Amino acid sequence: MDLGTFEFIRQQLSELYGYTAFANVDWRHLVMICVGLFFISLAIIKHYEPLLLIPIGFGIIIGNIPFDVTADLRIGIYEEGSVLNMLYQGVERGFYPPLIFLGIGAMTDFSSLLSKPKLVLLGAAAQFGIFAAYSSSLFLGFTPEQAGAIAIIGGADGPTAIFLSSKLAPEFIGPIAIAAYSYMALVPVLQPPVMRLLTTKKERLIRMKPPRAVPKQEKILFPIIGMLLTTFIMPTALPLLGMLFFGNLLKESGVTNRLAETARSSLIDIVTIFLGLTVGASTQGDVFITPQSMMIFGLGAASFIIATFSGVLFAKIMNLFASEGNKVNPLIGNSGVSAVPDSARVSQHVGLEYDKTNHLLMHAMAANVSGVIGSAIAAGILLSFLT
Amino acid sequence: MDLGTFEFIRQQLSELYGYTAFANVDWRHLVMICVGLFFISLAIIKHYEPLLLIPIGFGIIIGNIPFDVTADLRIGIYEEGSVLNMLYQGVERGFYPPLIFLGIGAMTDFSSLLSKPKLVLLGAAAQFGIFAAYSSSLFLGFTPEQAGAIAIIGGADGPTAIFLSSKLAPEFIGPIAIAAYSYMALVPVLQPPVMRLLTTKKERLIRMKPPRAVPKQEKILFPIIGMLLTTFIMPTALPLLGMLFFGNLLKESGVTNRLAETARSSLIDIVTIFLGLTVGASTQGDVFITPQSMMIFGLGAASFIIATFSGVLFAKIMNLFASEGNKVNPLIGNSGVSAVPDSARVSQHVGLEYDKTNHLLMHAMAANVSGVIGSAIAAGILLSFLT
Amino acid sequence: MDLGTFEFIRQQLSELYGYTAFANVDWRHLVMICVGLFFISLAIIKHYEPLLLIPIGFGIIIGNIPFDVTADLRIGIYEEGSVLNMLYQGVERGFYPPLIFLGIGAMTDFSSLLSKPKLVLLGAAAQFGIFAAYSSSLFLGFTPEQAGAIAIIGGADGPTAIFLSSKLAPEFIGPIAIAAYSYMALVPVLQPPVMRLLTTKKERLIRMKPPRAVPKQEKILFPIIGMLLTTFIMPTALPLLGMLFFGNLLKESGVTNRLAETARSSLIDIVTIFLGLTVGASTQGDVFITPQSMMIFGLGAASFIIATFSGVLFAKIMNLFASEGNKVNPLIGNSGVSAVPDSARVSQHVGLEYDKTNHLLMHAMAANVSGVIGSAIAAGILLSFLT
Amino acid sequence: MIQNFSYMTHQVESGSAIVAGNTSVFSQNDPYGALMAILGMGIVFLILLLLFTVFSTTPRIYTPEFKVWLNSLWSRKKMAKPEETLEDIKVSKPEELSGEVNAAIAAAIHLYRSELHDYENTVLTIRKVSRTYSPWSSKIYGLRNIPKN
Amino acid sequence: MIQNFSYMTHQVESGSAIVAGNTSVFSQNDPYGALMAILGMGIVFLILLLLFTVFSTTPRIYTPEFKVWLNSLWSRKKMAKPEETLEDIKVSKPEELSGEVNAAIAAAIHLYRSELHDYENTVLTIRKVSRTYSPWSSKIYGLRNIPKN
Amino acid sequence: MIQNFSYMTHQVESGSAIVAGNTSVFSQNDPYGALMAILGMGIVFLILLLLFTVFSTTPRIYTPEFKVWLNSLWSRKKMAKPEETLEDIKVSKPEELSGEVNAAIAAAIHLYRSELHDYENTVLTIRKVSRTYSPWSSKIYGLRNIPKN
Ligand code: NA
Ligand code: NA
Ligand code: NA
Repeated sequence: MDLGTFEFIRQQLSELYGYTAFANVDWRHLVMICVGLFFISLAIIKHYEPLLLIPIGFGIIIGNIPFDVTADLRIGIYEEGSVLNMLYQGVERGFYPPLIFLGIGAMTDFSSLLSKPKLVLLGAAAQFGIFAAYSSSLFLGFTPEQAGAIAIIGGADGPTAIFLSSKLAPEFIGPIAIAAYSYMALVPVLQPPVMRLLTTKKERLIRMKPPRAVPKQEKILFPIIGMLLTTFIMPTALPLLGMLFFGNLLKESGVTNRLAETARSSLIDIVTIFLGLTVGASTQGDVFITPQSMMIFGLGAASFIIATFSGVLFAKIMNLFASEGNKVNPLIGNSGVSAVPDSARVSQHVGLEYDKTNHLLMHAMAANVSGVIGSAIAAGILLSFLT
Repeated sequence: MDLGTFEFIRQQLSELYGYTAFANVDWRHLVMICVGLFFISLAIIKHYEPLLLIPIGFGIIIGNIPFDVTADLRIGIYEEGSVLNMLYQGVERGFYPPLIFLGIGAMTDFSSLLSKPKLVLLGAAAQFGIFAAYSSSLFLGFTPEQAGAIAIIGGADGPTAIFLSSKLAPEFIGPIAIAAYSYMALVPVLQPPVMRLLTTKKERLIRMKPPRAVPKQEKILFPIIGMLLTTFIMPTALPLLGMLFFGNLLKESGVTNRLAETARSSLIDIVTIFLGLTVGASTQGDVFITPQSMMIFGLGAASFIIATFSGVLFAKIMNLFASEGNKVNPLIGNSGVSAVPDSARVSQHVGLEYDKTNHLLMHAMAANVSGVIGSAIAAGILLSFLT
Repeated sequence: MDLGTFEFIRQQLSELYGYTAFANVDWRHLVMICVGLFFISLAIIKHYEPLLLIPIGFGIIIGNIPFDVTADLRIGIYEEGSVLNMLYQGVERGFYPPLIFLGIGAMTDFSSLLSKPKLVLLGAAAQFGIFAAYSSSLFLGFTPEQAGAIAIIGGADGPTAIFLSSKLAPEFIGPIAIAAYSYMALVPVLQPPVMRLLTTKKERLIRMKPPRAVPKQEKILFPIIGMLLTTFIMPTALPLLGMLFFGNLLKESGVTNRLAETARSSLIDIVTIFLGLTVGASTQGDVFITPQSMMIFGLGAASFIIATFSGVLFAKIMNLFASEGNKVNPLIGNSGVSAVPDSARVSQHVGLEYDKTNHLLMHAMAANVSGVIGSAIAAGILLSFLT
Repeated sequence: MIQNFSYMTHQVESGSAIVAGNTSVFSQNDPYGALMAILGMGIVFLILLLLFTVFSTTPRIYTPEFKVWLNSLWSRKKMAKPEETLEDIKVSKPEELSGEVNAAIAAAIHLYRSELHDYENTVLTIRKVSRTYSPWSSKIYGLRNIPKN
Repeated sequence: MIQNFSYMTHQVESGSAIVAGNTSVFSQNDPYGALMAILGMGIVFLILLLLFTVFSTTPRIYTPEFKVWLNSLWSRKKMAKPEETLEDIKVSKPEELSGEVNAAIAAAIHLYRSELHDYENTVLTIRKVSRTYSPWSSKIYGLRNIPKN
Repeated sequence: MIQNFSYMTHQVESGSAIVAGNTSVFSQNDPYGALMAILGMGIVFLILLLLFTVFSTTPRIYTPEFKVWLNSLWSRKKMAKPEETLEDIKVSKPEELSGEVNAAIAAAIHLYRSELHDYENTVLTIRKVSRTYSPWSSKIYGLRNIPKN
């Protein structure tokens, strides 16, 4: 059709306006953009997990720039052919988390655990938060698969949560991932009150023996034996634990330093950038702000706090059976959740408040890396039972 | 069938000869190989944009090794299953350019722009080259979509050109990318004559106030506000500008240095290698040497020169309204095109020719980084209007 | 159905047991796990090619954790949707090997070869092992395509072997890759006896002239001329040799250091990790331990030893035509196989045994890098003839 | 000279209906691209003018008083960050003076380097140290490098 | 309050038969998740207890005598690795003593750094050296960096 | 002993017509692989002989006179590259003499290192410097690192 010039301009401008955010915006976009800004502020001002919160926060902003979803502009994360959608495949198909675990393996030193193997049990106890959250989710009306995916938030492990929800409840990847990473970032806020509540002054002053030196050979054997032991019993933990132990062998073998170095720097950084950005962007307001998301956040927080509870309580239970010099300071019980190294740092900080010379960091790290293994096993169990 | 031994050898040798380049070569392959050699020489001898010209130049050679296209050897860039074809997906589906922008964001310091925000307008003015080329392309008989993709060459931005042509005119990705990168490499040759032509001796000696120091907080706010402001008005610029500002926040936040470092080193390098190589290889002589390609080169050069013109002229216009101490040296007008940092270097070099103590580099950088933003917005506009 | 609680628990536990490795294990899994452990031990204790053997060895363990293949758990490397399967695409579709060659090109210094071009012929002679293995494989009843894929093991080049078998005999990628990498790791064991057997004491003491200094210009010209020369005659060598020479130009051009650095560090490391892990994991016992695999190992070993034979013999033949000062020490003949730099190191070590001041390393390197080119050409020939 | 190459569009994918629709409007109503030029340049200028406006006003908000107030706000929230105030003080004082001189030096170094950079190698100072084994030492490294998980 | 969100499962892929089968068993027989909690915690503890058992016994195997024997075994196989024995001797002696002190220092340094790390830049000492050309020098570099192929 | 495993080809994709065609010719006419060996070795030698020919003649072209001429050509084109001539002069003189010695040293260092390298850690000298803020300083860094755009 042939239009008059002014009519044509008017029409083009109106179409152009139809493309702008102003024509498509919605209160939920604005709420989510504020959430994104809040995450970025937390990271910059409070230094909470910046490597996660900056990508996720900016991702939330990117994902909530309102655009005309009917115009096939291939911008949105849920539109096939968009860049965000391509990068999101790693989340949706669950291959970013194992790569993150590869990098974590290549940077984790398990000798704290090897030197005091009994602390490994704290990493088991803290997983109770997961199963408590599973019950609660069932009670709130979620299906067992959804409940399993939500429950894993209590494992305090972002990649594990993304991996499991991509398998069990892909419709909830967004809120589960955001919840998992938010609470991981809030470890220094959520855990100390629980720790203080459950411990007596005397318990907080318990001094633990310094760990023994772990010979190189044991550190090399650990990823191999650990791998065989865990995955023979729970093969569904293979994608995560296989990669974790593989990365650790690259580190400890002493002959593949360049591979370990790349795994724990470029590779994990690239995956972290893509994972954070797309997890953030997956929170497009119109599909994200729902009653279910709110319930998921509530369940996540509860699960997280219960995990801390059970870690600290179990430490106290262990002390009932321990001889005098071998007591465990229950302030490291919180470190059984797998937020590495944040919860270990919390143990150290809280410990120092009560005794300036009592360094709990290394002992807490033992519980902390056990938590990583424990939560990956718990994910394997849920996967086995619910598929 | 059973053949005699000699007959069999003769037949095998003849078939083998049929596979060699000698049986399949064509003058266009040879021409393109010479172009590839020329690009490599420019890079090594003249130091023009070697990080682009070496991969593109060698890619041109690889793409023009003649082979038997009927034999399904899966060698060629247009044959499914070949390595080149797999790497080419990032060009064809347009996901390399946003990753390049991520890296650029993580290495760009916007404080020159923040300290003299009015220079941002030079980055707008220089985009006139794009729209002039659009008109000319229409006049030469290209469709509006093709015209839009060709016009973006005037933005002097390789990734933007690849991104836009992958969306608007995928049949011209090759020539448009080659033209865009060639002219970016030729900035030191193409711009100085225009700059000298349009300026008076007095103008070339204008001294500009040194920029103020920009506090950290402003540098952190820039990617966030810049993101919201540009993409609310032009959401189609999101894939490029979203990544640019994301990269910049990683850099400026101060708490995600390792991610910024990876984005501006390994990640951008890997993408640069793959992008350059496959853009070069996409110039297979038989599909590349066409009258349209020649027109595209002509239009690109024109567009580029017009962009320089309008940048310098706009600087002179700005001076009409500026008070005495606040005049702009029009030798930085050329930097409004987004060839970073080459056009800024040209401003500095030409400026020093006339006054050995007048350093225009930082002011030119302000215009230059604005040009990056300006050309990405222009790409968004063309995408909005033409899809 | 509604079950009693105990019946339900019993059923769940039994189902869970059905998932564990104990319910699915098979002697072949255990054999392969021992092979994996042996590879890891070789790498750590004997320092044989650790960058290959650690990932492959651990990959073998991961690939042989027994799990319930009927339960669609998406764990196994041959199950679509599993992480291992995604990473395995690079092996199956043959795009990891060219990326490895890119990195090798970016780290290889060809000046030893340039300074003594006649040593290039040793790299040709050693490829005889490939064609001898081809004959033997035909004799043992393999099809010509399978025979070609098996024969390339004699090229002593892991990536080339994977590339060629992904094209000619994808059903044998696993055993061929494992054989190729195993024998490369065993170079220091397999070659010295052959070298001692074929040489006289006098020959082993031959001193070769130190290589001349190679000017920068020649080193830049080499990848360009080498590329044109080899691929014009054998275009099917393009995917491997194109990348090798591209990487080398990035290194030698002197203006693209950052790209060369990334290609020879992060990029090749990431690909090495993924390639090693998935090649290892592709050896799932039940599909791997077959009579054919055993034959492939036998043929590989034979091929490898014949390659060493022909390299050393050809060096002796060259001496028949060389004047007194220009004799070649036949102890570098073994380096014609493309296991870089292991076979060159073997030359140096064995040479030093007989004369503590006779350093053969640089001369051996010339033969060694020629072997890389020679085996890639041989792969191209097999590909041309057999597709 | 006006001909049409659209027959070459051999591999354009998807969304072609929309493309055709909108485009034909453009080809019939804006045959010379003049309107595109006016609208396009208008929007580019509009957005960049907005950027200019915002970022030429922010420094006015960042008065020294505001900065001190903001810092005090932050320091209360965080444990203690004396460096920040220090830095800001450094920032707000002497740069106007030395800027010109710095620029000259900087540019000189830059040009000097960019001309030389491929005739020199950048060498990292690498020092080999024998491993002093301690269960603690490695841990700190481990801790400091864990990016999260 | 008990409702069901399963209608939201809009993109669950593959294996749905199995999922449905097993899950319905669970929803009918374990409506409150109690069995899941017991079984789950049981298995987690089982696996980690096994890990504990294995790695609390290994150090007992690694007696000094065993280590010496193992080293002698290795050294015979390899050319000669005196460093190893040295290291092991160092390891098996003085760490118990200085552990506490080290921990304090380490933790202090760690905390100090983690608080400061974004106000400082980590700068690598980079030294430019002019290329001393030799056909040999570069080769060693090349050799040592070839990861294999 | 001659049997056929082609029934195992369970996942060969595409191009099978050509494969079959050409291959059957080979299996019928070259049952022992002798022709393949002759043709194959012939081509490998042909190509590598060509490489040998080209690169044994290039150094003859690079006579000192030619090099000086080439350098003069380049220097005119570029601004000024005195380093280049210097380097070339260095190159064309003393290497024949010291090559042997260098080789010995190089090899010794190489072997020494390769034997030791996993008992030592390579440590980069890292120096923490407080950020000396200047709007200029960071720019140079930024400029020098922009790979393109
Ligand atoms: Na975890
Ligand atoms: Na640009
Ligand atoms: Na090779």
